[in-house]
Amino acid sequence: MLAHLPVLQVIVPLLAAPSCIILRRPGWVWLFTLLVSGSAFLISIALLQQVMASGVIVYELGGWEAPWGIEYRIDTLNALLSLIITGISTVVLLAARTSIKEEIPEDRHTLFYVLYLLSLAGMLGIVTTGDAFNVFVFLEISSLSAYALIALGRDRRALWASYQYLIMGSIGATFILIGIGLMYQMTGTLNMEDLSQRLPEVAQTRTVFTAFGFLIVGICLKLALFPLHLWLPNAYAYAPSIVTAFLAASSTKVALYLLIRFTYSVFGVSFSFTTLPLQTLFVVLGLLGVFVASTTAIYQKNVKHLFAYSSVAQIGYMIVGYSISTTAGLMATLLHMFNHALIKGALFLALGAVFYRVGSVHLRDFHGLGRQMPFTMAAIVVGSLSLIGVPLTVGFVSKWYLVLAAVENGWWPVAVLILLGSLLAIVYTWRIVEAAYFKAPQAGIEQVKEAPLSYLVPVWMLVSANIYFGIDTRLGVHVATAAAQSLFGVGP
Amino acid sequence: MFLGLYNYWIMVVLMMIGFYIVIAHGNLVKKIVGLTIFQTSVFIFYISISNIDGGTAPILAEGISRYSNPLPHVLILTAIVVGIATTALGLALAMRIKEAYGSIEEEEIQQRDNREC
Amino acid sequence: MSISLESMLQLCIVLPLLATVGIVVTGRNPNLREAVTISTSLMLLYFVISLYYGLDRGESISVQWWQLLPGLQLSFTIEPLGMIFALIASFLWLVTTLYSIGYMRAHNEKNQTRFYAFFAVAIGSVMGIAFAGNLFTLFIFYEVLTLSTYPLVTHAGTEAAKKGGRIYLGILLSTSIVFFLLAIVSTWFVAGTLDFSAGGVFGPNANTAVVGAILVLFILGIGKAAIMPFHRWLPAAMVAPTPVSALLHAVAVVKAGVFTVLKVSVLIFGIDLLQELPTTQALLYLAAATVLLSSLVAMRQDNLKARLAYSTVSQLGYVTIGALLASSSGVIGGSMHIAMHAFAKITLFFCAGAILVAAHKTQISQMRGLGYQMPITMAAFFIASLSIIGVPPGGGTWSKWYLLVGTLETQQWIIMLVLLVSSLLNIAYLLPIPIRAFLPVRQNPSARFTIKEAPLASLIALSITTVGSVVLFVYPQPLYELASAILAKPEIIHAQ
Amino acid sequence: MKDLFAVVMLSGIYGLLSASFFVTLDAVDVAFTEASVGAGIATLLMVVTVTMTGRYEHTAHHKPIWALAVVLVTGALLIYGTLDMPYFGSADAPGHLHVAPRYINDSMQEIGVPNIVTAVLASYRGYDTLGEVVVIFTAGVGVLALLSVARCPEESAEIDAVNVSMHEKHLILCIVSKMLIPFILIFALYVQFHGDYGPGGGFQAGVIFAAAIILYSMLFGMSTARRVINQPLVQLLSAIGVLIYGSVGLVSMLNGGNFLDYNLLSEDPVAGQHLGILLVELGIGCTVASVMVIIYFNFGGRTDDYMRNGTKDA
Repeated sequence: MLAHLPVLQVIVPLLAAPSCIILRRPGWVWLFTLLVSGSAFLISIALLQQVMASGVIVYELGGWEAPWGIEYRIDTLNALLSLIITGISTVVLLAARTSIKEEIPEDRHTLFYVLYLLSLAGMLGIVTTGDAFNVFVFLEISSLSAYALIALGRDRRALWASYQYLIMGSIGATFILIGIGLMYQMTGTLNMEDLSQRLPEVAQTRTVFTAFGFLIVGICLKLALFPLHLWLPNAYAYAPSIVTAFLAASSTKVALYLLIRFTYSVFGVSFSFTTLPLQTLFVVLGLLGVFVASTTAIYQKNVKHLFAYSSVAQIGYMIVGYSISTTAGLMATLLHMFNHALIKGALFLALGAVFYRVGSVHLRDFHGLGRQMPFTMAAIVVGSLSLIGVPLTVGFVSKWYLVLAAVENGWWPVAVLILLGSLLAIVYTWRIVEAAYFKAPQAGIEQVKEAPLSYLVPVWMLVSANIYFGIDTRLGVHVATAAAQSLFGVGP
Repeated sequence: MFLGLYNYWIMVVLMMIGFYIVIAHGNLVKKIVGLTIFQTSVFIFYISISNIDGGTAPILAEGISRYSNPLPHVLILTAIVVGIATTALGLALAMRIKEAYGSIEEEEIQQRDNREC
Repeated sequence: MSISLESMLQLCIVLPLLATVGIVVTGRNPNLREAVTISTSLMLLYFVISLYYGLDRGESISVQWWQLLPGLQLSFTIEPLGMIFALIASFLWLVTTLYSIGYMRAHNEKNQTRFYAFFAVAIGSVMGIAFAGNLFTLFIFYEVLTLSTYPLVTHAGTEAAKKGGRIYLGILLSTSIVFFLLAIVSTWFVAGTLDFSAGGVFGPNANTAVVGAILVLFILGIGKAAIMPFHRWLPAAMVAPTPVSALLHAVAVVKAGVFTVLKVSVLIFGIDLLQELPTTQALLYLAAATVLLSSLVAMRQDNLKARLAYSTVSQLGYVTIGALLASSSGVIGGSMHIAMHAFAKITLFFCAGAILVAAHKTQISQMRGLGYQMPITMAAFFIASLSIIGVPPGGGTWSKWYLLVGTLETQQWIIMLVLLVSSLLNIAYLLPIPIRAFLPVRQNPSARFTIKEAPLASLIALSITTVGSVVLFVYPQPLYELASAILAKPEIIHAQ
Repeated sequence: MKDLFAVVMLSGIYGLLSASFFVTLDAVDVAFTEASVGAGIATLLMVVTVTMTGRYEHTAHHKPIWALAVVLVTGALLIYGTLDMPYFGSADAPGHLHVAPRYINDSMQEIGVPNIVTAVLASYRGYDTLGEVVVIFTAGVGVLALLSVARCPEESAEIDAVNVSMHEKHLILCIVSKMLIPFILIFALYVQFHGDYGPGGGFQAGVIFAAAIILYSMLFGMSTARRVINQPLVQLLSAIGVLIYGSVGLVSMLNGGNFLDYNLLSEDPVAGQHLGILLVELGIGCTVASVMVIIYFNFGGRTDDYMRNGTKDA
């Protein structure tokens, strides 16, 4: 059975989804979903160990060897990604039962879990497959379910946000489709490994350039890279809290994974970064993203909006590290990917708890929460510190490596800008802290109780993960380094 | 050479028409229509990749040696399904928006939201 | 007690954090809570002193914790400079606790539990800074100190407190993240190590331009040293209750700043390299400017605490100068000045607090004749002022003396001039206060008996510190030995 | 063009045209699908939507300049990309030389299905198809989550009234199509099981099957149709379809092969392939048909409600 782990990883949630329809009873469905996600998590841990121990795992679906059939190809990067996704989803699910009771009508609960599982399966499918077209299919699974999940939000603006996301996402997907088609036309294969061997022959053709361009643009749409980020804030702000926590922690990471996979593995570093001015472009976009988004975040009234914009900024950091295109830079990016998932998961989940009690995440409704919901607010404070990058939190670790990578590459100004960017983070997070601890609660708003345990437990699981991996960084650093090296063709 | 490429160009034009409708038009249903046109054109592009002069439909039969490339067909079968799925979801959203906002024009929806905030 | 010195060293850092837990648990019962605090500080003092004797016996004490990042270990080493800082901090924590018990109760402040808890955390991080074995460890505790003092500064929870806290956190965090962190990263990149080691970590053939730039980053980045233009946080933090100000100005924060400056310049750069760096001179003048300007500003403050704050800024300038003079006497003077200024300044703040509690006066102009109602306080104030100015019987005499010698050694005539002038300025802005306090009062005598002396606990505390600064004058030997050991005994300082 | 109805109709025509174009390009299966979907279902759904959202587009004064710019840039890039493409229809294009030949030459021995497309779809790239089915399923669930309405009896009675009257109006139409529906169903089954030999397969079959039911519900009214086919059952079917597909994979896994390795479904690999494909196609058909029905019913139901409420409000 161990040999089947790669595919089980994906099909367990994939097939669990329809089974939920048969189960029907929301309570059972929740438990079932939790179990499924948990087992997926265990599988991903096992896979990670396997990969670290014995290198790349290949699994031929239908027993047809690639490139004729579809193969799953798992190296350290894939394993890391699926670890992040499954881990976050499991923790978030713990709170789901409580949360959606408030936010989603009763008759939709089962459907909610079905969609949740589908989107989980879709993401896992993307990060494990080694076939370009298969990526597209699973991309659609995850996107479609994501649209539906977002649209379940209570506010009617959720519908509009979801619609915009749908249009943007579909355009992105179609672009990717075009890119894949062009690549196929020039190489006659869809398998990534195979592509990476056959592309160099035709690398100088204009068609391949076009294919590359379309892929990048399409992926960046999904990634919400700075100029293309407009769909993200509303989608995060009006989706149900659980969905926000899950997507914010995972979906953009998946897009980033695709970007890394295609540029580094399929097209190859030399093509991606030397024959095109991609490096400069991405550094500029990344830094612009950091500053514009952070500044926008400062002026947000809705805290979910605020953190959504900060997500865009964090993507900027990752892109900067990515475009340094050294092992160190890539490693910093992967590390930040992992850490940011923890940070944003914790923050958005805590916001969910606030929403559960207060019924709003508007900044003015945070007044006095410091006393009323001490544990939740403490979680938000720790999360914010981690976001800023204070020592003993994960945020510091990734920032350290990011700056180090920039300095090693001789990009002093970039290093300075990265650090300046985190100052903006201080500003926007501290607005929340001050609102919660220094403002008296508004008149006419009754006292609220501390969030229920079903919320506090997962929130603090994530928060303590923030601290733990900030203090004991071996795992994260080790894996990220291994993954980065493997992408540069050194080591496993 | 142009003879060899012209119908690619036609497809490009078709795609761009669809693409234009998607991003330029304010009406939600029209956007979806644009999207379908965009995607369908991409499908045509794929299929024309697969075509071979003198080839026949890829269904094995006696005395035929030249078949057009089946792989893109398969891909497009999948892609069409994805397309209809997206369309259905998009339209459903449009309906809900109509219910919630009483309109499916981008500007009006934006205005209503701004008034809320 | 038979505890190995290593475990004592670790206890010094862990103990206050444990105390925090204890304080939070016993928060319901003030007496118990303060008992916990006092006993902890006593134990801490005991440990530090026994460590001091260990160091005196010439044992090298160091502890390795786990690796935070590959190659970057949390490690602690005891060396004389750190020992000076640790001694001061642990001793003054005890005293401050005494004082604040009196103060907080007399002032019946809110959230005293939170106050004592974060106070303990702050001390813990101070110990971490004092004994840090490498720059990385130091930086981490430096940040922890900043964050743990933020709730203390904003203790009042008022709008003013919020503003003050903003400036405090804003300046300290931004300088440390942008400049200090960058400096550390570049050091790590250039030198390949962050361990403190005698004579510096940069090899002989280090590019002086780059290293000079790094020095600038360090001096600007260590915002706690309050070198202009990054001194604004100190006056801003005046919104805090007086014991906190005492903690900030005498014990923990600013001392951590100048201590870091000294440590970096001696053990990262090494004084020999420091002399060659192109930027040292400029920074020296910057420090000098800080000394003069802040003294001038201090003269124009009528609010007592504000005046003391600016005087602190200028006094910190002294230490930085001592470090940047890059001569043995300069370093000795600087490190001694940490101690001297600590005792003197904490006394002054205690007095200010006592006046506030007893007489509810904050403005200097109102303190005319106060000396008759609060003789002890005012006397203490007078002696402490002398120490700051640097005349007998104040301990400050010695430190300033060595600083002057340092300027002589390095022929920094301008700096020498600055030191002398600023001493005059000190006289100008400090002495008038006690003098006016002892002037005969003309207005209605009824006021006289309304005001009593400050609460007993506070009085004890401030007299202890006063005595302390006098003792340091008559018996500076141990301190001097420690200070001179900083450069003399490198084999203790070698880092793992 | 402001009349959305016309717009929708035109897009439907575009679908038909492209379908016929596919035929000329020898892509019969695709043509079949496109005709049934692009021209059929999609248009139908759009029409339903338009009936609800209003037929005429308001004169929206958007500024299409930037959009035009984006489009032109993209188009230019694409044109630029075509310049190095192998010519249209050239047999030696790399696309035809690497992977495809094996499908054409060996599929007969390996799978024993004349329709190569079916072979590739269901076996070589069977996993993609599983994904495809899940996509459809997702769409179904999504639509349910968005539109499903719990209705109470007296409302449906009300609709009946409407429908019955309509029923009487178009008597002939009803009779004719009543006769038609069984044939459509049979045709669907034919397509379902003949997919191995000629064009067709689970997907097309599913759509046609759904079309029959939709036709029925059009004639005899949403609620009548609902009484004939109850929603939960359909939802169950849609799930079961996916599960059939998945379990085929799991079984082959239990038999010691990889996921979806049909060879191990029976002693003789080719027979195994046959069996596998048959089952898989069944799953596809099941899911597709039921999802189509779900989507249509919910669209229709939602529209009815909206209309009725609208009239009530008015």
